[in-house]
Amino acid sequence: MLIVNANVEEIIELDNQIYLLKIFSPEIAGSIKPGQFVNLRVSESTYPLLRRPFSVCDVEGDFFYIMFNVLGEGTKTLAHKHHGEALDILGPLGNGFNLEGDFETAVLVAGGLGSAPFPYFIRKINGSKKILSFVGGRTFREVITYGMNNILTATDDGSLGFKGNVVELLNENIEILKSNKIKIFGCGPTPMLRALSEFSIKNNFECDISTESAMACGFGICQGCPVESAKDKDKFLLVCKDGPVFNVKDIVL
Amino acid sequence: MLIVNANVEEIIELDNQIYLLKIFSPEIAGSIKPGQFVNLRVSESTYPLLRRPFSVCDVEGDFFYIMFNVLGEGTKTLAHKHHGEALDILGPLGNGFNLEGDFETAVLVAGGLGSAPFPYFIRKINGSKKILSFVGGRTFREVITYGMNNILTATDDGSLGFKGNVVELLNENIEILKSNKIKIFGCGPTPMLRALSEFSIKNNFECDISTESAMACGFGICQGCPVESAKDKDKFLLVCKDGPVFNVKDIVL
Amino acid sequence: MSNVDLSVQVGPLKLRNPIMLASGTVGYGNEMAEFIDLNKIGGIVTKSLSLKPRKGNPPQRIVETPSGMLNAIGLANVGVEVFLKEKIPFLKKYDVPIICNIAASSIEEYVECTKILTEEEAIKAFEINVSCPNVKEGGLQFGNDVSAVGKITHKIKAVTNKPVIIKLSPNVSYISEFAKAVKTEGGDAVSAINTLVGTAFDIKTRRPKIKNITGGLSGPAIKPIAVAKVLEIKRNVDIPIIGIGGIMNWKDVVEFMIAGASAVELGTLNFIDPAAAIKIIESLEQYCIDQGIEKISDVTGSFKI
Amino acid sequence: MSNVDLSVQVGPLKLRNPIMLASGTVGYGNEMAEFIDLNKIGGIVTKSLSLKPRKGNPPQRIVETPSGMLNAIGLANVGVEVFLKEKIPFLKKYDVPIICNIAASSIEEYVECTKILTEEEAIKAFEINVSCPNVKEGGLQFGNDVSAVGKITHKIKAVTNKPVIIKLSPNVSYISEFAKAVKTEGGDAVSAINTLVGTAFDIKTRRPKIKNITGGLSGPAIKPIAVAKVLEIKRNVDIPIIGIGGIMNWKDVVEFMIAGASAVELGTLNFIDPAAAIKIIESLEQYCIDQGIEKISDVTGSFKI
Ligand SMILES: Cc1cc2nc3c(=O)[nH]c(=O)nc-3n(C[C@H](O)[C@H](O)[C@H](O)COP(=O)(O)OP(=O)(O)OC[C@H]3O[C@@H](n4cnc5c(N)ncnc54)[C@H](O)[C@@H]3O)c2cc1C
Ligand SMILES: Cc1cc2nc3c(=O)[nH]c(=O)nc-3n(C[C@H](O)[C@H](O)[C@H](O)COP(=O)(O)OP(=O)(O)OC[C@H]3O[C@@H](n4cnc5c(N)ncnc54)[C@H](O)[C@@H]3O)c2cc1C
Ligand SMILES: Cc1cc2nc3c(=O)[nH]c(=O)nc-3n(C[C@H](O)[C@H](O)[C@H](O)COP(=O)(O)O)c2cc1C
Ligand SMILES: Cc1cc2nc3c(=O)[nH]c(=O)nc-3n(C[C@H](O)[C@H](O)[C@H](O)COP(=O)(O)O)c2cc1C
Ligand code: FES
Ligand code: FES
Repeated sequence: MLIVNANVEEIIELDNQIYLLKIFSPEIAGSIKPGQFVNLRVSESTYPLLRRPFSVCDVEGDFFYIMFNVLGEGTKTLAHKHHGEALDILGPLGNGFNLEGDFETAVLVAGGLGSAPFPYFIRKINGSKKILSFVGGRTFREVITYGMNNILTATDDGSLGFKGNVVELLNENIEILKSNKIKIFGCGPTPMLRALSEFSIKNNFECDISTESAMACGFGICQGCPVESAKDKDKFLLVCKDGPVFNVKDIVL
Repeated sequence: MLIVNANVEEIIELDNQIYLLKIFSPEIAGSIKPGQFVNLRVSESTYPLLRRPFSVCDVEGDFFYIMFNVLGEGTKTLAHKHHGEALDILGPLGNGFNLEGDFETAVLVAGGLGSAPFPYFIRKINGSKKILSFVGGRTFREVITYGMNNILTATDDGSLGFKGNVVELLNENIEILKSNKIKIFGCGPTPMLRALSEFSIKNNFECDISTESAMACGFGICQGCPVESAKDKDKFLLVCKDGPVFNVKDIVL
Repeated sequence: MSNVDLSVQVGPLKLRNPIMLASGTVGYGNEMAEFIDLNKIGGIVTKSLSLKPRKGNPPQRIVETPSGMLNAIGLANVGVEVFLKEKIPFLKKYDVPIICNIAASSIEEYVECTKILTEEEAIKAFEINVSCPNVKEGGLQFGNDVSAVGKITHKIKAVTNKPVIIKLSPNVSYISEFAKAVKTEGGDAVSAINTLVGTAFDIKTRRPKIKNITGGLSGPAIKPIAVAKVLEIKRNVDIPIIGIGGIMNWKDVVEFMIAGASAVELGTLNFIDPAAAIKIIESLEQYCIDQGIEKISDVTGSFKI
Repeated sequence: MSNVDLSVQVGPLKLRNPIMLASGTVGYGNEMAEFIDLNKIGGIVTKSLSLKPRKGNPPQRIVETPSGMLNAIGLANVGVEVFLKEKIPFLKKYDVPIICNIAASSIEEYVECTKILTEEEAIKAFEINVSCPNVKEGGLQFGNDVSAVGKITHKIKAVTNKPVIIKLSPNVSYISEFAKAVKTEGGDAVSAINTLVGTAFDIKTRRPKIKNITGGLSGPAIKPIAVAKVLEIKRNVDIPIIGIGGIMNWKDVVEFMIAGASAVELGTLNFIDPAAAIKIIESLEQYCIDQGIEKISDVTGSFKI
């Protein structure tokens, strides 16, 4: 956990108004793990006031990437960054995906911008496991497959791939899943994660999901990011510190 | 009085961290008078919240310039503008210098950034009157002579020209002033304007000064910019609407 | 032309849409008319008027703060007489409800102002400013004294048939108690909120940046507080509310209406974008179309908790 | 090494410098220790403790607002027992004054917590949070009831010899009346301010963005209000004040001290820049050198009006 003064290398606009921000920071690039995140100060002014959390999307040498779309003032400011600008970064934060364990195929399940952490995930796995990706979105415009491979797609409106949500698509392919030693890794909107949890638990698949929450600090001091624990009803877990990645058996969404 | 969506053409850094912002706006360039000002929205965010007032420094065709240095968040944001950026401008505001009247020489008196309105003033006078400029600052670094001519300088520390303030320098040259049909035009910090008022009234010189005030609106609705009237003790004048240029006989600083 | 009904009722006062311009942030309308068509606005609230002209506080009167501003204008105004003679003729050229805001130093002065102004038929309602830091009774501000607010409401209602809106101070423990007193004494509506007491010091001179020492905080910084005050009133008292405080765009207007406001006033925003009111009215209409809302008044108090 | 004396007294409590870390914004110190050397800080105020552990409110607990944030954490904390067993050993490794913040649901609980904690010699003072919206007595919040605040002060003073600081609510008409009650009942200092009640609605769902409906507003948005409250206390009551609210840098600290604060607490800033406290302490020293100030405590209440 460090505060580093990094530099913007480049801002790259993908299709569908998705941006990649390439950042020079040997400290972060050298230490961050797939599924961990950074908390960026997007401006020195008091608006936006709080840092903004982003998953690490990929790492290349001394550089790392985040992937985002423009939602509000914070991401708008980020999208206007240019080469050489200083960027105040807090990270690496959170726990990352658990890549240990006895599986042969990593089944990646992404909804919308939930694809963000997977390019780095795939790079780290580096051929040691097989990859199977299920990517969903409401329409084809929201299906983000950047940096992923072995992809099946689903859209709510059927404009690309399977018509339905991405968990229904998993269900369609349940035989393939069952005939392999798999672990599922999911990232996306909460309703999708909820459905994925049920699906995994029902079918007895190991499954890690990367969750989101409003955050003030990102490192455990504000108590702003609670998530219900499956094991201890008397206290909440914290998304920023105990997560953002949880085994589906550990939390109630 | 208009709200126009203008475009930044260029930001030019002069010496001493003084900036010129060149703005494309046929509406403003075509209608503004020397001594009038514009009220700029420096950002769409709520910080800075209020517009920032700046004198028109010069006009060239469809472009106009403002001159500023970096004081706080507003001017810092402005200094980072680049070509093509949109700029929301309210103007022309205020009354401008009174160039009518029976004088042959315009004596310009500027302290620090008080030089800002004079390049355009000189351009408009366009040889119809003689110009004599007195420019002061605390040190040589603060003496700004951009776009002025026929210049005598004064510095508090004597690092350039006359050692003393600019009104003392006027006093040194009182004979020249008295032997010409002059009108004085002053712009600068309030203490300087106060001294200039006394000097002008004592010597019976016609004198217009451009004043400043904290402002919220810039066009007369907030009542935030009062200045004591010399004629009517029962009400304040407004710097933004009744000024910013006043004849020294009309106000008490 | 859409079929959306943007009109709202604030008690007996009918407005063509919920967007009013707040007292002290539109002068007497003439400057604003250069930027917008006043005929399209829901209502204009004049700068607070007192019986006699007031010069107001000496400078510095305003200072910017993070996402807000402090002001201590000191109720500078032309007085009731000059207002009727010189200011209202301009406003009468427009078809826009004029709400006259009154600020006074004694209950008698409130009553006297109302008596004079109620004769002018162009004035459609009164907004009574009991929340200005300059107005004191026995050392306490009216706005912080429930019984004084009740008394003022009662006495003013006795001298006018026009709707009386009491503008409440947020600088109190329970604003809903004040709204209750207004209702009990026959007031037609409340507006909330006026500015919050704040200050700022110049660290070099160690003097307050504002000559009056303290000023009133307005702007987006106070919006969360203002929305909470509107909600508090809505949940406790059955009285129409005009929401005020930090509105910057149509979304903020919808937020205030959800929390319980029947209409809203734009304040500080007028300084930043004098054309904002029109843009907001247009956006509200679009919002209603998009959401299938037939009458915008259905949004008032529609929060789900 | 300069000769500047940064140390301050808050009543009987001596601090090496005026920079404290505010309750609820530093946890129990361990995360912060990764960013700053706690030995350099003026004091650490722990997250509010209650007798029993509290789970706190369900999500969503926070939302950003213009230059501010709302929170409704709901006093999630480990409780007095776990604090003494698991949390304080870490803090004891440092040479930093520990101020224990207590929040309770009844006067008895306040007293009980104080009794237990006062035994722990590492605890140098108590800050009593009477201003949390979750704490009610007869339907009213303690923080809005002068006599309750007086009573709590009195009863707590009776069970501890350590300095007792009462943390005041800004959601009242006259905060200085509360400070007066604290002084009368033997309290050693007040801290001002806690957060202001605010809310925000999601205009799509029409639900409050915060599950608890309302939350507490903090951050630079509230600074002008906080400075005004400190000034109000300073001008009316002779009691040491700890200034809190929206501090973002050393200039804000100086502003609070000019207005009357003997020390300050950094809150929301810790989330944005957990290393800020150290930078501020260094800048304050430089400020004193530049201004020829020998003792920073001379700045307290040095306003010129
Ligand atoms: C651990 C973690 C990792 C994240 N990783 C990524 C990532 O890799 N790429 C990415 O684009 N985003 C990611 N996010 C979400 C990202 O932080 C938010 O999109 C961002 O903070 C929005 O900031 P803003 O100022 O643009 O929007 P705001 O002005 O804060 O909000 C604008 C709108 O977006 C909504 N919004 C805000 N935050 C979220 C959120 N977390 N999820 C959904 N809607 C939200 C708000 O309710 C509002 O309607 C992550 C969040 C967390 C907690
Ligand atoms: C009619 C008018 C014309 C002006 N013309 C020019 C111009 O041509 N060029 C130019 O550079 N400036 C001009 N100014 C001043 C300019 O508006 C301010 O410098 C600017 O608003 C500062 O904004 P900021 O956000 O950078 O600073 P803020 O954050 O607002 O302030 C930073 C610091 O500067 C001080 N400050 C703020 N405003 C002023 C001011 N008006 N005078 C002196 N100190 C101030 C503040 O007290 C503070 O200490 C003019 C002002 C007026 C009223
Ligand atoms: C410069 C200024 C002057 C004001 N003058 C008055 C006034 O004369 N009477 C009044 O009732 N309110 C006055 N107000 C308060 C506003 O009407 C409004 O209640 C407040 O500013 C909050 O709204 P806002 O945040 O949208 O500005 C004034 C506000 C400002 C900023
Ligand atoms: C997330 C959060 C949690 C807080 N928890 C507490 C608390 O447990 N007890 C308390 O007395 N104050 C609590 N506060 C209030 C702060 O200590 C402080 O008074 C307030 O935030 C104003 O200061 P700031 O603007 O610098 O944040 C909390 C504030 C925040 C933002
Ligand atoms: S974001 Fe602050 S504790 Fe998780
Ligand atoms: S700045 Fe608003 S009246 Fe002059």
